[in-house]
Amino acid sequence: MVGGAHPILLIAVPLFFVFLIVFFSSFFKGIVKYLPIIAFGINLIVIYQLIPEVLGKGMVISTTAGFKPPLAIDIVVDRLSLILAAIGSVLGFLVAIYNVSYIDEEPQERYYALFTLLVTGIIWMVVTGDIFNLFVAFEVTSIAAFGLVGFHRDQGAVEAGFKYLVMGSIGGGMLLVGIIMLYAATGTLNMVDLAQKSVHLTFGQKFLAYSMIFIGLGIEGALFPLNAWLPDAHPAAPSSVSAILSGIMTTAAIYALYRLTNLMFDYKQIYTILLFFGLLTLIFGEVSAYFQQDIKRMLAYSTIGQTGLFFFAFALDSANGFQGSIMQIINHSVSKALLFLVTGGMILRIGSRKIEDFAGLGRKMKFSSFFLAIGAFSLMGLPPFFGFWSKLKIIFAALQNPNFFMVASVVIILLMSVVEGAYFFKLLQNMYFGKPAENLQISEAPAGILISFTILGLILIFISVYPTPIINLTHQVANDLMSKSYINIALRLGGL
Amino acid sequence: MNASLELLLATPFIGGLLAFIGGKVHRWIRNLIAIIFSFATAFEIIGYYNVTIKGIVWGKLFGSDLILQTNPITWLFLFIVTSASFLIVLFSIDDMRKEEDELKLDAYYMYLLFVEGAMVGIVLAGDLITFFMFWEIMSWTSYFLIIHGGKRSMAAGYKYIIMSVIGAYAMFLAMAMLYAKAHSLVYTDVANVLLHSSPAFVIWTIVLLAIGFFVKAAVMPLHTWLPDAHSEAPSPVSPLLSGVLIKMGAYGLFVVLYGLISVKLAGSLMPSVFSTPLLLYIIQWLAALSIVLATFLAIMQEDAKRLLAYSSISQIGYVVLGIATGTSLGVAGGLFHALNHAIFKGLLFLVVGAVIYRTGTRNLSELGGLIKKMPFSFVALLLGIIALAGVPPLNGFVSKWMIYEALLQKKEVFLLIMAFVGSTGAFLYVYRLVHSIFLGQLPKKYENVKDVPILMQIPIWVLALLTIVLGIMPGLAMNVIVKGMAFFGFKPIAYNLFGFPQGTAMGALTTINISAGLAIAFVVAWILFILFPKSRKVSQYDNYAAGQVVTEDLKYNYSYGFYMSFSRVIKPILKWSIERVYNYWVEAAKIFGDYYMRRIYTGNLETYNAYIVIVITLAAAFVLLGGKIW
Amino acid sequence: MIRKVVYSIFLAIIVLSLVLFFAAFPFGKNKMTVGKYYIDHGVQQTGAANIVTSVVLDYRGFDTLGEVSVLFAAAAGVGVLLHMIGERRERKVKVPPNFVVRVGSRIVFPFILLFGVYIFVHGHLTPGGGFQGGSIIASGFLLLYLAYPNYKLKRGGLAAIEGLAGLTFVTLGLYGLLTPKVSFLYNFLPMGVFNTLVSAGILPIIYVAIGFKVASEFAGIIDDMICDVMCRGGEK
Amino acid sequence: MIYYIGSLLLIAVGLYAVLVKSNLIKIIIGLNFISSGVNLLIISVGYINNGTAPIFSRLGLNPNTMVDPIPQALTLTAIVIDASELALAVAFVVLLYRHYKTLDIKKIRSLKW
Repeated sequence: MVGGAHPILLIAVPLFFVFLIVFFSSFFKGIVKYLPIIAFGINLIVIYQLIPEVLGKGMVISTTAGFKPPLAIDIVVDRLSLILAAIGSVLGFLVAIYNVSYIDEEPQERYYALFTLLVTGIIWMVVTGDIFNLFVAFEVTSIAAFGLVGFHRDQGAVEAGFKYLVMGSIGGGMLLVGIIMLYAATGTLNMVDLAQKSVHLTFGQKFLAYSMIFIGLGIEGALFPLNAWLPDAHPAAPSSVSAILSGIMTTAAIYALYRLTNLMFDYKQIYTILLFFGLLTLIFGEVSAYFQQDIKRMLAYSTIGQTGLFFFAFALDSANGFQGSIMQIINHSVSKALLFLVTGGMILRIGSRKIEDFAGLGRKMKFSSFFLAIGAFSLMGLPPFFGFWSKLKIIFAALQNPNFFMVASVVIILLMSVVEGAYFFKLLQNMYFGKPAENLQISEAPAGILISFTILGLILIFISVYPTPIINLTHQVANDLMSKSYINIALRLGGL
Repeated sequence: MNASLELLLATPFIGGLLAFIGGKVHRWIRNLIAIIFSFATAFEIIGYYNVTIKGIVWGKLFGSDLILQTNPITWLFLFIVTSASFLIVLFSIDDMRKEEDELKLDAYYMYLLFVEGAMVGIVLAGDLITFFMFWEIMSWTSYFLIIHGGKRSMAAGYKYIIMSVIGAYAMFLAMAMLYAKAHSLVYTDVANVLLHSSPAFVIWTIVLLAIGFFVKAAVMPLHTWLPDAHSEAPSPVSPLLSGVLIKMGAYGLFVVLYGLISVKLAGSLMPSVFSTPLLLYIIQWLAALSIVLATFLAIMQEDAKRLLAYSSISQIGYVVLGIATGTSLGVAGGLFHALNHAIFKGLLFLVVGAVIYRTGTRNLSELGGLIKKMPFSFVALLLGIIALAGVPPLNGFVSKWMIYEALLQKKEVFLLIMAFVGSTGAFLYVYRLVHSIFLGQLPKKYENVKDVPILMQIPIWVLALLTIVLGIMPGLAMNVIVKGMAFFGFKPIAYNLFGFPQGTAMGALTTINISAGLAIAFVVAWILFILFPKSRKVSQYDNYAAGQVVTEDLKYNYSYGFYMSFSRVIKPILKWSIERVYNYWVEAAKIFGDYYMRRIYTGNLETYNAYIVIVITLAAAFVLLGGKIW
Repeated sequence: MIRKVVYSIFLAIIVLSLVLFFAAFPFGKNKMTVGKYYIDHGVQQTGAANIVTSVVLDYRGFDTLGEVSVLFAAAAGVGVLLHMIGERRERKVKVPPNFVVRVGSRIVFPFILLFGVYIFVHGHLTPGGGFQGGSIIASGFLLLYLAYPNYKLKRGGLAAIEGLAGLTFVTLGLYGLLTPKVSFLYNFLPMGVFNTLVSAGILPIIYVAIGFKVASEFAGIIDDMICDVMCRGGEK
Repeated sequence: MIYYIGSLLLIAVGLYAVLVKSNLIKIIIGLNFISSGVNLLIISVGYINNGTAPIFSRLGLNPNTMVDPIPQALTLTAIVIDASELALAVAFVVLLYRHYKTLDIKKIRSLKW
């Protein structure tokens, strides 16, 4: 593997830069804000190198400490992880550019270090092949997120941060209990090894361990009754952080849930229960979003709704469902991050988060409004945007074996899409055709913000008009998940 | 040939983008691009006259081919879409000039062409995914066109888009159910699958698809968006909506009823009434109700565009009524009426738009006496309302005659009576229109009004001419319609250039004779009028009221509450408004949702933690009770 | 009250189910699979006498990197939250520290430092390691804060140490990719003589780095918290 | 077995405190109960009857009686993570008190719906 791509660089390089930020913070503070850009720029190169290898072999494994996987922790990048890691790196890179113009509050060096750590933790969560390492990555992510949510230190931020911390800590504890239950049962922590050794467990034992893990990851992944922290924390955080939280962090937790469910807890009963979680999450997210006055809170609830949608698709337990789910994840990550970035720029300019204050911005901030509209359209699933393809796939997958329950669920999904349309169109028409406040003198967002969301918007447009590669890729991923090739390829490559 | 279907589809979209970019350079470049591309689209369809292309694959999605196809029926709708769009672009150039915000105008032309492209896509679609995709694009692009005109139009547009989305998702559900069965959404595959499906499945499919189409076509009781949206939209957009966009609902209904399933199949699935399958019969009744109720509502309007909007609901009722008859004559009549309605309703909206352009109001009670100031508009409006009322020799007559005839043949007397009532009611409101705008006394503030610029007159005249041409020579349209219907398995009906020859089952109609007779009668009346001038010429302002002299500034107009007595009679019937029912349910849902949202996200950390514990407890209890660990 | 009872019942159900789960894997029974391998081969593979250390730093060294990051995140988070805008005031205490504390701390402080250093330097031989040693050192600084109201840590230097220690860890790990094994955190240095101070390759180096890092981070947290309460100017 | 029950009860007590107590400090203590319970649980999973620490501090120690080193390593990691969470939580409480002048979580409800 010498000269090839090392997935471990995806984590090690940003961590290196985190410590570099700390190191420079005392005597060379000017450079600090550019270091995350370099870090995630390198990450993008690594991802680029990984693409042909992962697509070719199906998986790239990187060992640590020179030992074979069940002994040491391994970093496993298969197609699904690659998608998530790529999204994470791209968002990290773009938001790092965004930060340069956006963050002017002190303590900057700590912000940049925490931000880099947050994104690193997210990428870490999706590439690790060891379940305890997953817990560590989970904690890196959440502790960095706690700090960042409280970054503004105002009343709301602190309250949201504390609530998030309490719930996140409980979640972390429960996740650890679940991991220990698995360890007690199998004596190993490697996911592939676990998957093989856990076959002798009874369903009840697995279910109990799974429910503990589900609590932990479900809290982070914003599944319905466990997601109460999210609508508080996302608006309270700086918009750049909200983009990461909404765009990829919840998704990463959901990814971990997918991975573990698929590897170890592949039972019809579990999937059926997950279906209900998905539906409830969808309903409560979208309905609550409709009533919001605060735009970031609205987007946060919308994140819950979207999470419910792709979780529902996953819980269908079919290749089509998996494919739809992953397509929706891609759509949600890109669009929601785009929305948060754009609204961040707007909030910076108008100094308010109230939706009514966005009136007339369509003329003052043309680029911002344009990309806001595109992101909203894609989230609503209107053609020709990418969200349309993913929603199409999900609905088709749900009705693959039409029975009463599935048709009812699809009706609910479609109704919730209408609700989603209702609040997004309210926002859009207020923004474009609403009457602006008198002598509203604002200019377009600053350069860094503009560049970052323009690139993200162009990516969204590109995958919208040319979705074929992603559809093919997600199709492969769905087949991987269905055939559990994760275990097979890992065994072949890792020589466990 | 194959590539050019895609080209036809792409032309308006490219044009829209170019127009938007061109607008950044200069507004005339933008206008020119818009005109050229809309004309190019209209020009390209000439090549497809009477051409049938079974289907070319333009993409592949989830294992289903994406297909474009064309046949004469498609061509008919293509013709409506592209020519109307071209004329509307022409009309817009001057009409929209008063808009000061150039960015808004750039966006306006872009969306206009996008709507056109989306409608071309709908018509050309050979599978349901393509159809649905362009259907959604049409919805949101036209939404942006509607909300161009201020605060009230925003509310109207909001209602429009929400209802459209609901309708579209009903279609989506049907589509997904079909996909689950057929694993492909190409029309032919779907038709095959439906042939072997259970009756319940077929009926559900039709009902769900029909909901989507009825929302767009504004068939009662799903029409509530239309009066607001049509009246609040900018003047050039209203004819697009009324003339073309709601026809897409009719087209979709036609494709589903006769392309995906056939009357024969439908008949075998459900009981028949008057030799019509029950479902079609219900659709007929809905259409007939639309005709009558919308006519009554139109009669009571004070707003010119709202009046026309209600009239659109009523006229689309004829189209749907005709299409749902299931006989060759009825369907042909419905399709023909779709074309005719596009022409005369487009014409009427454009004339009203021209009046608004000059006077700035569309309130009927404020207008009057414009006949001397805008004579061309008056003549055009006159032609339009004659066509709308279904009076020979203009085009509305022929298509309505065909629909009546079809109903008569099926002995559906009630429906026939309702259709007649609608037609009679139409006289009332169109008279109202022409009287309040052009007759009566001229308000003082409009003394300097003159006819609209030439660029706005051209579309009006083209449409006015078409009403006459198609009225005298319906064979031109029948040519396309009959050939197209053969494609869908209807037996051809006999026709010639001037109507329907004697001796066929449906009776005879020769428009040229009627026109000639009318022309002769008109000339005779004219001569008599000239020869024997009995009456004394009185100035328009020479009038009095209750013995008091009416001064110059006090106008004596019958424009307000025109049909008050009539309104009093029918008001109790119309009190029960479907819109109020919708609003009630929406409000109830909102209160319900708000209540539960507040109960769940209480802000209390203890509650949140309790959720977590409850979930764990449920899992644990599940395991303890039935998980069988031990 | 009902609430409390209900919660108690819920928790009882949870505990009951978990207890029944663990009953299937009895306490005190050997259930090692991978762990056995570590005990059998750890000494020759990593050269550390303390197998826990060889697991923490070598086999599962990547976890430790995460652990360091978590601690760093917490320190930075505390720093973000308790960041002070504007000038720091001199710290004021109500009761000045008495003589015994002042003199005692001066005597004890070097020994605390020494003890901490001892703990982390011998992490691969005896129980203990970077985290434990680091916290001991930080407690020494806490003592200084208690004894001397004027005492202030130089945060710039702390940050430099913190960063440098972290960089050392990551760089050592990254160097593993350049060795023939091509593996992150590969123990590329010679093992040395078993059970002596200089043995186990890179493990002691990492523990020293971690020790410095943990010490500086905890000291930073202590500084942040004390100063937030006591030196905040202006507002209360 | 009693170790399992004890540590699980510790977790339950922690959860109870988090649920019922309204004082912020007590909630944090509850969180700490949870994490201590989990740590004890991890350690008890790795224990072997009559086992010794897995350290070859002198020659002649029998590897077969050594307890599982992995849970110990995991606990080490978990403890540090808990300490980090604790530090952050305390910092949050300081700020919350500054903003709300109260330590009662029931009164800290400005974000809702």
